[in-house]
Amino acid sequence: MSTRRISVQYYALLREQAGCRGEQVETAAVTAADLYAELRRRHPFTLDAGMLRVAVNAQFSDWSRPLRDGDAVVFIPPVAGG
Amino acid sequence: MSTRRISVQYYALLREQAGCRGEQVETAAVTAADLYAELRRRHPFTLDAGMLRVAVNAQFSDWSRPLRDGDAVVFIPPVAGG
Amino acid sequence: MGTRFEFSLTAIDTARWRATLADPACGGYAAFEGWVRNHNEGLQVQRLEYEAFEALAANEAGLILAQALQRFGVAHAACVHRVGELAVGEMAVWVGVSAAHRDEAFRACRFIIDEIKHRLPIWKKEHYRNGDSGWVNCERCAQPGAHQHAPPR
Amino acid sequence: MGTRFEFSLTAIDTARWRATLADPACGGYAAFEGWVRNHNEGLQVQRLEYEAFEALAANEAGLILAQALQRFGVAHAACVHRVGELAVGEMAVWVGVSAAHRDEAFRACRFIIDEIKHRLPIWKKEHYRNGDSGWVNCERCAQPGAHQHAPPR
Repeated sequence: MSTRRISVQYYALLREQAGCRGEQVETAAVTAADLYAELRRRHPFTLDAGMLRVAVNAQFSDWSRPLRDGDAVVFIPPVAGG
Repeated sequence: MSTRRISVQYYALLREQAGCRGEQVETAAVTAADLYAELRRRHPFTLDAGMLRVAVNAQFSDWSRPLRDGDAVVFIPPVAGG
Repeated sequence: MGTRFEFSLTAIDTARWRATLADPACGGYAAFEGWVRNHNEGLQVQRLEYEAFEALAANEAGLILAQALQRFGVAHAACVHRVGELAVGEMAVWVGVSAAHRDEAFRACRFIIDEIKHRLPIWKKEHYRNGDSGWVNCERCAQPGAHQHAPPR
Repeated sequence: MGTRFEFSLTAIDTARWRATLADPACGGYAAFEGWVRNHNEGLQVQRLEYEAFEALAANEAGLILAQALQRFGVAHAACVHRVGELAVGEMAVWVGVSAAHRDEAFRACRFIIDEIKHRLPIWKKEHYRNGDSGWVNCERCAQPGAHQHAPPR
């Protein structure tokens, strides 16, 4: 099974629950949705994917978009600016 | 015919057309409407009463309210604050 | 909870006025400033003069601000209006409102400036680049056919 | 015509930001400030932290400001948002808009702050007087039955 190297950054509650600001992961996950499911097995994330948005390479993205080697992924908890 | 002593103040266009900031008038005018009609015979006021509002003793007033001796009257051209 | 209105003969110090609205229970602050534009109804404006019947205007402004507090439930509202000579770019009027939430702050601020413009006995004489001048809403607008803007005849 | 967005780690200098919107063709200026309130959903707030995914937030803010110019025909629009630690009473966000007339200035200003709050990846952690803390919209609001506000488990 082919894998890809993805950089993941964490913010806010996800950062606290991951215990780090980001990590490089070697993953077989095809989509961002797969990747979040995989990361939840390693980190105690309380937020369901349905509550998050996802950004790939600093652009909002679809959860089902195929990930490519070298992509930068950010999972976005409910926002509260302003 | 009884007369009353009224103090009139002029602002903006009416001040320029009257040539003064105000005057004391001894008048037989019963209402503010009568008074403006009388003053128009002495000053080249271009504004019809229908374009003005009137204040008596620093309160917006009715044109038909009877004037009393000592009242302070201001005729109010169309406003343009802000 | 409070309201305040003043006329000013000099430039409006917005920082000082804003400070009068500070309140740790407020999460939203909305402000409006009216600036002297360089044009109006197709004419080039050079400067203008504001004149007010101050006693009546201050009473009326007090009513407007109190109405804003009551109607929109905002905490504080204030307004200051210039009188005298103003150059293009200068601030003619400032309105500020603070409230628990932004929705009521915006709505109250808009209400106040609309009512101020509509109800206060304040007059504006525009001086144009072509040398003419005129009292806004008296000379040109009152005679839509004529659109005269010469000095009073 | 222009737009500008920035994050700031220090107190927002509104006079400097307002100056970037000055324009002799503009007669109306509307501004909004979000202040840190001492209470939220029944809890006493002591201070808070803002954290942002700055690259994406700045892109998205640029789109929002450009949309405001196009949709409302305003001349200039700007926004600055604090990140880091803020105390009660501090300004968390500032939005300013200048336009020929007040109607479009108000509407654009309201549009911008609504979209900023809705679309920008910025997060707020509230620290309460009772010692608890929580990420707004993540911990308490996501669990309306539980209304938990303990530190992350």
